[in-house]
Amino acid sequence: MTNNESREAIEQVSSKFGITPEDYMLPARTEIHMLDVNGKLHPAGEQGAEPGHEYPLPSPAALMAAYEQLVIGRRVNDQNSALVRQGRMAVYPSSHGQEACQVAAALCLGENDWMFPTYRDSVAVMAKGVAPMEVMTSFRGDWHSGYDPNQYKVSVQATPLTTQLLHAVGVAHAAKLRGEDTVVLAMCGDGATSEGDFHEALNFAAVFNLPVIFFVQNNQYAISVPLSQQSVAPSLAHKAVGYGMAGERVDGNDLVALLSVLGRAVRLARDGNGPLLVEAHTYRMQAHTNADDATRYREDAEVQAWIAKDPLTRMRSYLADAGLLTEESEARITASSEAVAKTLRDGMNSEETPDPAELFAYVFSTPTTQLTEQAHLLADELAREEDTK
Amino acid sequence: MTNNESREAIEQVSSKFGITPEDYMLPARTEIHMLDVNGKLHPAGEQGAEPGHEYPLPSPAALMAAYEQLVIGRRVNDQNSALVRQGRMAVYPSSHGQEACQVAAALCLGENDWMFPTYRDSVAVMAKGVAPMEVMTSFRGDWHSGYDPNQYKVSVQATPLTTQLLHAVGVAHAAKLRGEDTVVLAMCGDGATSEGDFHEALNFAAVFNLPVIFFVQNNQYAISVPLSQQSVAPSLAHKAVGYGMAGERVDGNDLVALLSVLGRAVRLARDGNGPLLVEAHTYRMQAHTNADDATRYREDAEVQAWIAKDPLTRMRSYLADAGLLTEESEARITASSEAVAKTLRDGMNSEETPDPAELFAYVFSTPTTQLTEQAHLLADELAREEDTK
Amino acid sequence: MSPTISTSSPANGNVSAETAAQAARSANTGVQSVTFAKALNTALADAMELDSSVLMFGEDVGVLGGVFRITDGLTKRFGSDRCFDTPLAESGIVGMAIGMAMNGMRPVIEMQFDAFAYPAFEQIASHVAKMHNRTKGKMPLPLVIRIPYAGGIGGVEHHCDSSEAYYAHTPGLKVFTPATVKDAYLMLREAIDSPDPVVFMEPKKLYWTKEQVDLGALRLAHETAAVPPTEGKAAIARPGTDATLIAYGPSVSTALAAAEAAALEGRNLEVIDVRSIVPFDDETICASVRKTGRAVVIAEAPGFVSVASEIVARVQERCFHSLAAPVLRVTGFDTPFPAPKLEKYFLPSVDRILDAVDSLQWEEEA
Amino acid sequence: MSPTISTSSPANGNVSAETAAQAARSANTGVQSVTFAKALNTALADAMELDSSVLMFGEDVGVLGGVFRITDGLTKRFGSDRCFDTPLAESGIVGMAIGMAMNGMRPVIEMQFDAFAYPAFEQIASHVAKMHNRTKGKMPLPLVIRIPYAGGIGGVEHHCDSSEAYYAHTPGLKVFTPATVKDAYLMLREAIDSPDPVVFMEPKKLYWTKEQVDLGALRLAHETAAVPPTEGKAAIARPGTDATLIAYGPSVSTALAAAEAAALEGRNLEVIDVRSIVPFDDETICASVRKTGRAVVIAEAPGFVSVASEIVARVQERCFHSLAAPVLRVTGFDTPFPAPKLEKYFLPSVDRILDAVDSLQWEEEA
Ligand SMILES: Cc1ncc(C[n+]2csc(CCOP(=O)(O)OP(=O)(O)O)c2C)c(N)n1
Ligand SMILES: Cc1ncc(C[n+]2csc(CCOP(=O)(O)OP(=O)(O)O)c2C)c(N)n1
Ligand SMILES: [Mg+2]
Ligand SMILES: [Mg+2]
Repeated sequence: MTNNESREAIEQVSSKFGITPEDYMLPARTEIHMLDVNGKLHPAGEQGAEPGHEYPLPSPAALMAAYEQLVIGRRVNDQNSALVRQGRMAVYPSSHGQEACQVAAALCLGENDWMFPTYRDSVAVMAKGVAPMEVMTSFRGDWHSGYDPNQYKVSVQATPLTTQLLHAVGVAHAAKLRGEDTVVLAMCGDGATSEGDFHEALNFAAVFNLPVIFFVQNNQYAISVPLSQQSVAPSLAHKAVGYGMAGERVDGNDLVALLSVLGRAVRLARDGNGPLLVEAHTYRMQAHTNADDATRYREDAEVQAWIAKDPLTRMRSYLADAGLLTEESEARITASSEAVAKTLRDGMNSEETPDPAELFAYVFSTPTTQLTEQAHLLADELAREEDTK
Repeated sequence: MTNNESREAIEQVSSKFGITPEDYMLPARTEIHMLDVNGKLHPAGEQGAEPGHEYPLPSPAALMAAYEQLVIGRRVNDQNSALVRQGRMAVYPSSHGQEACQVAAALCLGENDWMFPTYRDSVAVMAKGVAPMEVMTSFRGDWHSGYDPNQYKVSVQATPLTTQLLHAVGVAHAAKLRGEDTVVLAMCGDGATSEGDFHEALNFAAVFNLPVIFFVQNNQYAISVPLSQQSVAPSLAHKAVGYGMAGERVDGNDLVALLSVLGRAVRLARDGNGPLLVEAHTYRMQAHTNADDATRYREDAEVQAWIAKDPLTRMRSYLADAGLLTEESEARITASSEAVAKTLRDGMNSEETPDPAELFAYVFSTPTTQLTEQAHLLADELAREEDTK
Repeated sequence: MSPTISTSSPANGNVSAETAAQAARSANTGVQSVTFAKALNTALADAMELDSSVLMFGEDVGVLGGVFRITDGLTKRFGSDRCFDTPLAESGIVGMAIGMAMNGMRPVIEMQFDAFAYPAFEQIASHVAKMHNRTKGKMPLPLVIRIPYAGGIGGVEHHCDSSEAYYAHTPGLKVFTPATVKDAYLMLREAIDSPDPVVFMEPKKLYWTKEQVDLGALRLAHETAAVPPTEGKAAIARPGTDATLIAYGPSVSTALAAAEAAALEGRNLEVIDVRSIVPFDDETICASVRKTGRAVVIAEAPGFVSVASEIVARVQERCFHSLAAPVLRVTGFDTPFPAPKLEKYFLPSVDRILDAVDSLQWEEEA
Repeated sequence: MSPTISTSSPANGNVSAETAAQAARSANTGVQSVTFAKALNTALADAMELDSSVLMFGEDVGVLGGVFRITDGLTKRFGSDRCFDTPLAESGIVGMAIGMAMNGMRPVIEMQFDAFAYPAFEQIASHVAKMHNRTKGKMPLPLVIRIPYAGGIGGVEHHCDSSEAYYAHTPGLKVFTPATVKDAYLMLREAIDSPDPVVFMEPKKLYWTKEQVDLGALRLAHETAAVPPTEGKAAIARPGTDATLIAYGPSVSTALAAAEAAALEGRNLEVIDVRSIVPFDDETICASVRKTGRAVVIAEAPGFVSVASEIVARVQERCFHSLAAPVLRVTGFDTPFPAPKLEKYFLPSVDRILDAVDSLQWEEEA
């Protein structure tokens, strides 16, 4: 029976760690953090870890690969925001400030693992390998989604909040039924945790003991609504115990901690220990989207305070201090981020526009008689317009 | 700010009890139980209570009043099941075995407090004062609901699972905004906790710090689906911490414990400490409804094992041993339960049938032109039928 | 739960599954009295036997076999990986089915009753209907949402809604509704085979109706494509000449009864069973109306902004010059579905249909 | 949150509220250029000022004033007990509103965009629509669900649905949709006053349109009942004689533009603004069609099983003998709402309306 499998998994893993199942499921007393705001490693005893919640330092190679993506991610965010300001892109929900979460989400996964991103997670989507211009299709307003989810194992960037968590559960369930060891990482924001689908997704994943990591980027706001009006739980990670799964919270601006926490979560999930909930504390540095005016609901001082915690400067200091980041590697990384930015700019210049006939082409696998009639109506109109030109 | 109020309330109450907020919110290590299966009081140290989760014994008068309702409740359940078997009632979801929960839910509330019951909670509805025949309207198939929710402060018996918890939140919110000290008790089953509305209702109640008791009768089954396939959480009460509210679990066949746990919950809620979640462990002794065949999914042995825990015999033994229940009082109580049963039987005999014109009368406060036309069509048909008779 | 899923098709050499399959096949051989429910159950079993990616899940569909027993025996035969109960959450069921379809499965899910599909409405309208289109066909969603619907069984509130309009109005969903035992089998097989998502509306009052049917022969016919597809094809349930009754699902039998009654009065009515609401068969329906010149559309759902409205609108747009009278509707009233004792007044009845037919301005012919 | 709610009506003697009210009133005095958004905002403020049981809540409607700023300033003026943000959960918002309405309040709630009301569909269809009926009128639900809807703003997926059919098909819901600044004010006031639940559909492309309006005078007219009710009343947006264009919400302006263009070609079209979809004004609409003999129904939603279908069906049922041609529809296609760059092809256009009018078989007149 499914349920026994879930229960046993939790009991086994917690006894392996020498703690009670409840202690395993409840998050560690404080968030996990490894780098301080200056990029210095916290002493081991002050990283938030505790028995059963232990986190090793990732390898230098993993840290360097992640740093490269972090730099690219920041560049992508700022390039896209600029393109929007210039009116060359329709809309872009920036993850500026959240890039450490974005990068860790992509890099913790293996090639056959799936990711379920939201509108804000373009950087994660690219970090998992989706070609930048395919991501831009929707932000340019050409079509709702521009890449093949199957090719990249990256689902469409979800707009209806939280709905995608259930799709993630289904993908994991299908894989498990076929005996595949696919792990699925499903992303959502702090606001999205209030939707009913959040509850249903976590419960389904737990009951069917599925390898799904629910990764909440708690960036403190849902558009204008601060976390404190979204939830009064001790933390969002505390929700896990109510489903019989483990929850953990982590400094979302600390790429080292994120890689460690998500990396362990993926390993646990892949080993059959069921789903996990990871809450990352971060901050949305810019407005919700270009259409939003954040000055209406938050003080600039609050934003300024988060600049000090910027994930990029912390990581750069750490890597430089550790002797991992050299002038050459920094230059190489900058160059690769500029190359991505150029791809984005160039892509926006191409004048390709969508073909109106495509309106009818993909509603079903084969257009119905009704749709074919409607396609003819439109084609006819367009032909007459051409004629009168 | 709402949220601060919620946080402060939890901090205050937990510090009053001398425990951490987290310990206050997490349920006591075991369920609260006062009577053993033979109706003997557990020693104080073995009632499940622990610091911050302490439960006093209710007064003799309260226990006797509750016992009377318990006897009536059982009689109502069995009378209605008989009426269904005789084909005199269309459907009846019996709460046989769950009567202690039913009675405690009604009796813990004050006159101005509201109750939000489900289809299975007819006994609770009657115990809160709704006239038996008004409850029967829907089970007879006459109309969807037969009583005035405002008159009794009892909402309609909800069929779409879990939806009513949100209505309960709204009623509490409205009362709070007007400065009234109304407490609202919202009922649902174990299966219903899986619905998204459960999550949304608990979260709204917590964020707005509303006096709502969420009372889950965990009767082990949702139709054929056992609890173990519904949730793998340590308990349903553990869900509370994920909303920042307190959860507790209680023996649902132990009327003494139920009165104590729910009574305290109502007091805490009324005093501004926010919502609470109470999970009662009980058992649905009969099939889901008369349309269900429980032998398809559970062993008779399992059912038999629960007979030993019957809430009625336990309570009767306890009261008799305590010298509270005498032969006279038992006779009086039996008589009053027979009187209710007679009311139900008589009511079913009355041949009153609903007026078809009422189909159109209550869709809106005033029928629209369209509805009036349709009413005429039907009236005309019926008149012609009369003519041809 | 076993880590791998074993196809139970005989080719796979799974002995006990093979035996079960053979037993099932021989039990279904020959013309027999078969219920609508049994036809659906057999369609599910046949599809699951043929294709290990076909899964069945929902509330109480496992050991219990569903509250209407449509999934009876499937868990026993195919294992609890192939037919299983979920936690009680409809949005969860549909959402998980979406993910499974994204990852190679062909889920069939049951919503316990019509009104209990509403919690899943966002998943259905915003994802089931749109995933294929949103990804330009790269992410098709072959899944079937089975919904027992409509009244006629004395059900209580929320158990008798005719909710097909909500789905039919949502581009990207196919909407099928069988009215005969044979169609129950064939249309469900077609729905499961469809590369597109299908909302499969099962008229619950028909579950216990019977017909003489050879399910084994139907299976063979379906699998060898020896029967014409029902998708997008209405059926002429009764040929006639004087007027056309257009109905679907639970209303087809009422329409047929009305036609029988009219025949006694000398009027020869054609009855069309729409079957496939999306895609819609304009051809068959318009051919009939052009022939008869008169039409009444019959459906249980409240008439306002309903499938019946659409049929009226299409028929008058396309057949205007053939019409001797307006196209009329006999539908449920624009009220919530009533309590059991009142449903007989609400539902389209033979008399109400005959009244509508009578008012199709015959006098002008004379 | 303060434990008691203070009515901010001047009678109550709340000085600062009184001042704010006076300031608001004097700012609204006289004919001015007023946006549709401002008219809605003022309607909310006026209703809240008059009746302390009127509450406004939803996502981002508090400090931010809503993503469209329709609730701008309400929290500041009436306090965060009267206008406030909720956690992000639409079913929760509607469900809590139901409970509030059960307990003496008149909640007005905002769904942020059309497609984001779908998670609340069960609460809307199974409770908002049915509570009054279920309790034989003992538990009326005076609440308003405001839904910004439809396209024309280059919005991305899920932000442009025309979802009115779902609500209009559900008995027990009133469905209003204003198309002018004046109606935005009056109809929202009427919706809030209604003892029945109203789904109030706001065409988001109109939010920034302007008209010369005296909001103070409108308030007075509404509160002294000096204006005729809009509920169940269509408006003749443009009188004409040759054919009737029937439109609502975002399509009224397109219909008017088409009528202007047709006038240049010598055809005098009448344009009807439906305004109140439920209840529906058969009288005004049928009177027009009987007069003109021709009609085209225009709406943005996909045409299949839509409000447009209903209008066509009703008009042909009621005006059959006055019709010189079938009643035609110009609607959105039966596809999901497209990405921004394609929406111009999807939306009913002046040309498409003129094409439809041209095909109303004028030749037969000659
Ligand atoms: C079901 C649904 N309701 C409302 C919206 C509108 N909306 C888009 S983003 C957003 C806030 C989301 O906040 P959060 O989950 O914290 O994510 P963030 O934007 O901060 O990354 C809202 C309300 C939506 N997209 N889907
Ligand atoms: C939204 C919804 N989905 C499905 C159903 C059908 N249904 C009625 S009762 C029930 C089981 C409920 O189980 P539980 O919540 O444990 O309550 P119990 O019946 O055991 O008291 C189901 C699935 C429903 N009423 N509402
Ligand atoms: Mg956020
Ligand atoms: Mg139960």
